[in-house]
Amino acid sequence: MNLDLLGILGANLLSPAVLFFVLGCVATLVRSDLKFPEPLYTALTIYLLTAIGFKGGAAIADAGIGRVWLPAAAALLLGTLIPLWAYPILRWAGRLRPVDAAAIAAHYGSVSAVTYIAATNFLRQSGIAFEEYCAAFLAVMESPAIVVGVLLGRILASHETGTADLRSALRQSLHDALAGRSVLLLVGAMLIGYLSGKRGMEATSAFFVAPFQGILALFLLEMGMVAARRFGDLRQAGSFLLVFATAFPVANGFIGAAIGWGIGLSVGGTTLFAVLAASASYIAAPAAMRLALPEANPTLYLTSSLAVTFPFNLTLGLPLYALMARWWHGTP
Amino acid sequence: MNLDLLGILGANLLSPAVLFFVLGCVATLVRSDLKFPEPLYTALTIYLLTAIGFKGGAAIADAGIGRVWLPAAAALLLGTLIPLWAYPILRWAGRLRPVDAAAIAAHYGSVSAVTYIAATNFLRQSGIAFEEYCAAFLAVMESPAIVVGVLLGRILASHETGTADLRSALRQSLHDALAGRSVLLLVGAMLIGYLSGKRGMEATSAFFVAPFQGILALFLLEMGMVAARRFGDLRQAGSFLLVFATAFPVANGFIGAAIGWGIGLSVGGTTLFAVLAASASYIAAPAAMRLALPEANPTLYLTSSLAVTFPFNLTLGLPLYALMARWWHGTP
Amino acid sequence: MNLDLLGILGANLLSPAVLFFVLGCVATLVRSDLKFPEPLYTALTIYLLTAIGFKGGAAIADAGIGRVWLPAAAALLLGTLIPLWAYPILRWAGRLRPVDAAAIAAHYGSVSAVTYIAATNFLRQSGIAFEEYCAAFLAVMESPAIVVGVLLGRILASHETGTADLRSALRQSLHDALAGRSVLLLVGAMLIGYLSGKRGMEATSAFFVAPFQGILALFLLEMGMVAARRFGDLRQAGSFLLVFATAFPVANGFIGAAIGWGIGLSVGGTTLFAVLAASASYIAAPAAMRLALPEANPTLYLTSSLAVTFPFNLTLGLPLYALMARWWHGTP
Amino acid sequence: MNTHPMTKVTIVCEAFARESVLRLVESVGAHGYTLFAVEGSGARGVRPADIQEFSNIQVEVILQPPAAEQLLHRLQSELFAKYAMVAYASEIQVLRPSKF
Amino acid sequence: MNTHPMTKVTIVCEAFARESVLRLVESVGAHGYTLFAVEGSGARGVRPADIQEFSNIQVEVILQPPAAEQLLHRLQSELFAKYAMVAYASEIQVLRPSKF
Amino acid sequence: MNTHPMTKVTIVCEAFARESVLRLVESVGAHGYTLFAVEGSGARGVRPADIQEFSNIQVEVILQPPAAEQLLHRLQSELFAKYAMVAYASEIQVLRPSKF
Ligand SMILES: Nc1ncnc2c1ncn2[C@@H]1O[C@H](COP(=O)(O)O)[C@@H](O)[C@H]1O
Ligand SMILES: Nc1ncnc2c1ncn2[C@@H]1O[C@H](COP(=O)(O)O)[C@@H](O)[C@H]1O
Ligand SMILES: Nc1ncnc2c1ncn2[C@@H]1O[C@H](COP(=O)(O)O)[C@@H](O)[C@H]1O
Ligand code: NA
Ligand code: NA
Ligand code: NA
Repeated sequence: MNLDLLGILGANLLSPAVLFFVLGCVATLVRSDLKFPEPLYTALTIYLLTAIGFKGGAAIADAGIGRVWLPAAAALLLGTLIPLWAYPILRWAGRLRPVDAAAIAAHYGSVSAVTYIAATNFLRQSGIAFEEYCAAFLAVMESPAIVVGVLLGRILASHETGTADLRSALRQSLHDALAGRSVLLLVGAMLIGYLSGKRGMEATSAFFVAPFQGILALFLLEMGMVAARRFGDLRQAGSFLLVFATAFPVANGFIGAAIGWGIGLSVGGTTLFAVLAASASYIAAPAAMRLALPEANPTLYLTSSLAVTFPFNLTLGLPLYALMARWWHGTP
Repeated sequence: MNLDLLGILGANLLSPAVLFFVLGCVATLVRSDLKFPEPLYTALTIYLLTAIGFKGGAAIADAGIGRVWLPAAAALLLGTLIPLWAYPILRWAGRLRPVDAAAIAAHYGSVSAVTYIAATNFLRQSGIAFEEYCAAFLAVMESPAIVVGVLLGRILASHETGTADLRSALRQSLHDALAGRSVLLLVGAMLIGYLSGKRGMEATSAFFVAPFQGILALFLLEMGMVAARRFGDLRQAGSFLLVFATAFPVANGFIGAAIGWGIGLSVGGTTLFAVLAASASYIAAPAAMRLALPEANPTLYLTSSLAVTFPFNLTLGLPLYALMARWWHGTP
Repeated sequence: MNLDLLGILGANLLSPAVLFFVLGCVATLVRSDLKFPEPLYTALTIYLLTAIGFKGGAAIADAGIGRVWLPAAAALLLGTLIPLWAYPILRWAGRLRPVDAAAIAAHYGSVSAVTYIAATNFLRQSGIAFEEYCAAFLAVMESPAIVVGVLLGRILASHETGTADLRSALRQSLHDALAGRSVLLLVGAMLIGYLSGKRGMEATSAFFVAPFQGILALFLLEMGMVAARRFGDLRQAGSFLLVFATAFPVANGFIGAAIGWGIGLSVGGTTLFAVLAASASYIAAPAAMRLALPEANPTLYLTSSLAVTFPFNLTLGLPLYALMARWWHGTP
Repeated sequence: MNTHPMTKVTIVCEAFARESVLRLVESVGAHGYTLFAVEGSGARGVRPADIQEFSNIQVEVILQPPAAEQLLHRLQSELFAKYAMVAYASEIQVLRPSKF
Repeated sequence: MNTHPMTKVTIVCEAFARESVLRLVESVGAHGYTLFAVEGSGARGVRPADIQEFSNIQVEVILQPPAAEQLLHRLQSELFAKYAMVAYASEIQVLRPSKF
Repeated sequence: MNTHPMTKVTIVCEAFARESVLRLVESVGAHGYTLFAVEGSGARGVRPADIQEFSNIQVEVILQPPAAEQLLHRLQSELFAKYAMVAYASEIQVLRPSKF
């Protein structure tokens, strides 16, 4: 089994996606003048979210909603609970301020779409089948933890906040969670994939499916640059956060794998469930925290989610969660 | 036949292209922060115009110019005449100011490339064959109506304008009509498709043909957002314009279908001819009006062409024009 | 053979790539409002460099480094020598200022990635096989001539420069040469193609290979606009430079073909070697000259490389270098 | 020149502050604003402009001097602590004072 | 400071007005201009920057004060009625007055 | 108004000058800068913004008046001859003078 770990680890580390991520890190570290213009970043994001949503929706139509709603509810519940477990660890083991603990907790309960997408890529390259409709779990897991984190931060941390303020902050968070571009694109494309069915898929697969892996690789080049820019803040984050940002995802991944297995997903689907549990948001959650908990220190939550957890999951995490999935399925 | 209408209507409404358009409308209506950066919009436009032109040129090379010039002349003539018919309706039935009537007339005589492209998409999905060289009609129909509209507006509306002014305004409109980016890309790509022939097509079809439908879907997401932003101006446009913006295209579509059938196009080609007659410009014509008839009220012509006619044609119009084409061909 | 020249010349001039370049020139000359937004230009550049590098790296993995290093060393040497040969011609035959002669020499020793890419396109369309790993020669030839040019310009031209200044200018040039975006992307993608091998190629070929030729055509549309903007400066550049900008590439192409044949490349590979020798940089070299030799006149080096040599190579040069390659191989 | 003094308030801030800033601009009675994306560097580090969410915007608002004063003070009291932000006022001359 | 007073005229307008504005700028004798795309909101509604044709531009022109006055007045008389537009002048200090 | 005078130096230059300009800005002690891409036209011709390497940038720096003077003079002596460039100063009012 050890050998097997090395095998899939090597395959992952030598995949174009991960190598382009590393190239992006290198570009930042050698101070290259390579830059992705903002519209290119946005275009790639729109493409990736739309494509993954569309394929997910088509898969739900194929599988029937009946098979999807239970695991989706489990995903939603898990997303809600993770921050409640993260908070005390961060607050008391990490001795972080309440508002910082709440903000970081929100990040780890929420998910990283890019990590999920890289995971589907990894599974495809490794020849492990998975339920394409798992994209639905991605969609339902982005927001709950953010709302919980905002609530935690507001209630436990801020003394100046009245109920009216709390309600308006919650309303804002909820609106952003549902109408925010990532959820809107993901859920919207999912509905479209569901409604337009096989025919829609055939018509657009040369765009939404065929070039997907190459586009993801290019996108990870940019994400490597973005993540590496935060490497300088690692010291500021402190050693507790560094440990937390690798150990906590692994623990969540293990639990996620257990649940995925328990609700009857395949090994591939179980891996994706574990990946969702393990991944930390670094776009939606920071945006929400800046608005709803602006007193929280962005260096702490961005550095841990973007500069530690994301690269960790991308390189070592993915093979590890696949192994966990096999272990729970009893096929190591 | 009614059932058949419902069938192709349903197929159109559930196509990814139309559904993404609807998603774009929803994004604007729920005030999502989703935004297409301007360079992405421009890139998609360049791609769509180039691709449709290139395929059209290759098709002309295939069919021989002999078969194309007559319908192209008919298209050009139709584009010139529509504004002359639209003007009195708008001026006297609609009681619009002369300059506004002229500006709106120009929009409905000109064409919407995106509607045309969506129509080819619709035909392909419905399994209806069409002459790919119809893109040539799109190219010749964009400008004449704009020139006619400017002439109408200048002559009938402005009293302060001398002949020198009129001539310079016309020269500007003609230059913009021929060197403007949409005509330049469309005609240029058409020439390239014509000259580079089969070999050129083979070399580039993985770019110009395969991903086309998916890219169109993504583009319509943006167009949905753009159109929906104008929904708020519907009241300002007034009920006459709302009726005009749906009834006038239907009437033109019916005439266009008759002509398309008369000049010997297939059912698919006839549909496209009807679509060109029915569609209203919302990019080239507004740009020309801002420059040549700046006194005209943009809210009127933009709201009717962009917020009413465009969505109407995209959703209900396309199936309707296909039915009209079948009806003229006696194959309902 | 003459007839043959006409044959491949015609095939090249009627390829989508060249025709789109011509369309771009036309767009600028008729003052069209067509514009490529900067992020689109950057995105296309990133794509083209990454794709060509990736394919090159996969080809090196296939061929074995043993077969690549010797021609790569020859390419590097040639890139270093060309400026030393160009300088005296420019300085004494052309009577240019030392700093201008050095700057232009750097441009002609360095290479144009777009010309190389267009050459692979041309070979593919002409059915001439080539070693895909020639991209490695492209990578090693960009920088040496720039460093040599800066040295020439600093030592021979500037009197005010002390050794410390020279050293810092060199350090800057070297850093920019190695960490500059084009070399970084090209070499990085090459490494990734090498490391991720066949599997990586399969996963991403629908993105990096299939649409390549179409994307190149679109990119050349933009390059046509950019080059044509410089046509107005042709008079300023003077007739000597116009002759130099066509004759010097041809001479270098002939030498390059000889070397390519001498080191055992195929006819296609020999053509590419000749193209690299003949092509002149118009992005990396100007950027380096602005920083390291700001006293040199940009009109001179940009006009000759961008407005003369680049279009010449693209249209007439490519077929010519292919003929030279055949001639050296004794298969005219 | 038949022009009238007016104040332009310029706000450079992280993109996250967009909604909060525009709400404030509206609430002090400004009739419009102009906005564009910028890169920047300041006390809170370098902010490159490649990810919309992590980048900066510059907002320029023309208003009557008293409203400008109010805007600056509310920016200071309500937003300076929360966001990376710089704000300053400059004097300009306009032709149609009633527009602002 | 060895600097010289000059006037900067800033014009925020819809992109459609680009050619008309630049023609005017040239005709009052300006030696240059700087231009960039912006979003904005004003009397004629919100103008987001996603479609080039529907978006705004900001043009900044440095000129001698009398030429600036002329530019502002011609903007007012020739273009204010036709296009969504705001224009204003501000005083700046330059080093090479002969350049403008 | 409880505001403090400060100087804003604006530099419009070709993108190639970016590193040189930012180095200068830092060396005169500025605590930050704001930067964005622009198109332009001037003595060295029209500079459209489609190729990053051939386009213009605008850099805006807020500093204490003496540092602004120094920045302008060093721009003039060290960079004006080498790059297409325009630089000017304007007076602004800030709230937190210690920030600059
Ligand atoms: N001295 C300055 N001059 C010009 N812009 C500045 C200056 N300081 C800060 N900025 C801008 O304001 C943003 C936020 O500043 P800060 O809160 O200091 O990080 C920076 O990213 C810059 O865009
Ligand atoms: N008070 C203001 N402050 C700053 N910019 C403004 C203001 N009013 C209008 N603008 C800008 O000028 C453009 C045209 O203005 P308007 O003609 O009022 O719609 C708007 O889209 C804004 O970009
Ligand atoms: N009079 C001016 N007003 C505004 N911007 C200018 C002016 N002159 C030059 N510029 C800007 O400065 C850049 C460089 O100027 P130059 O060195 O004169 O070519 C131009 O590309 C413009 O963006
Ligand atoms: Na998670
Ligand atoms: Na029409
Ligand atoms: Na060369």
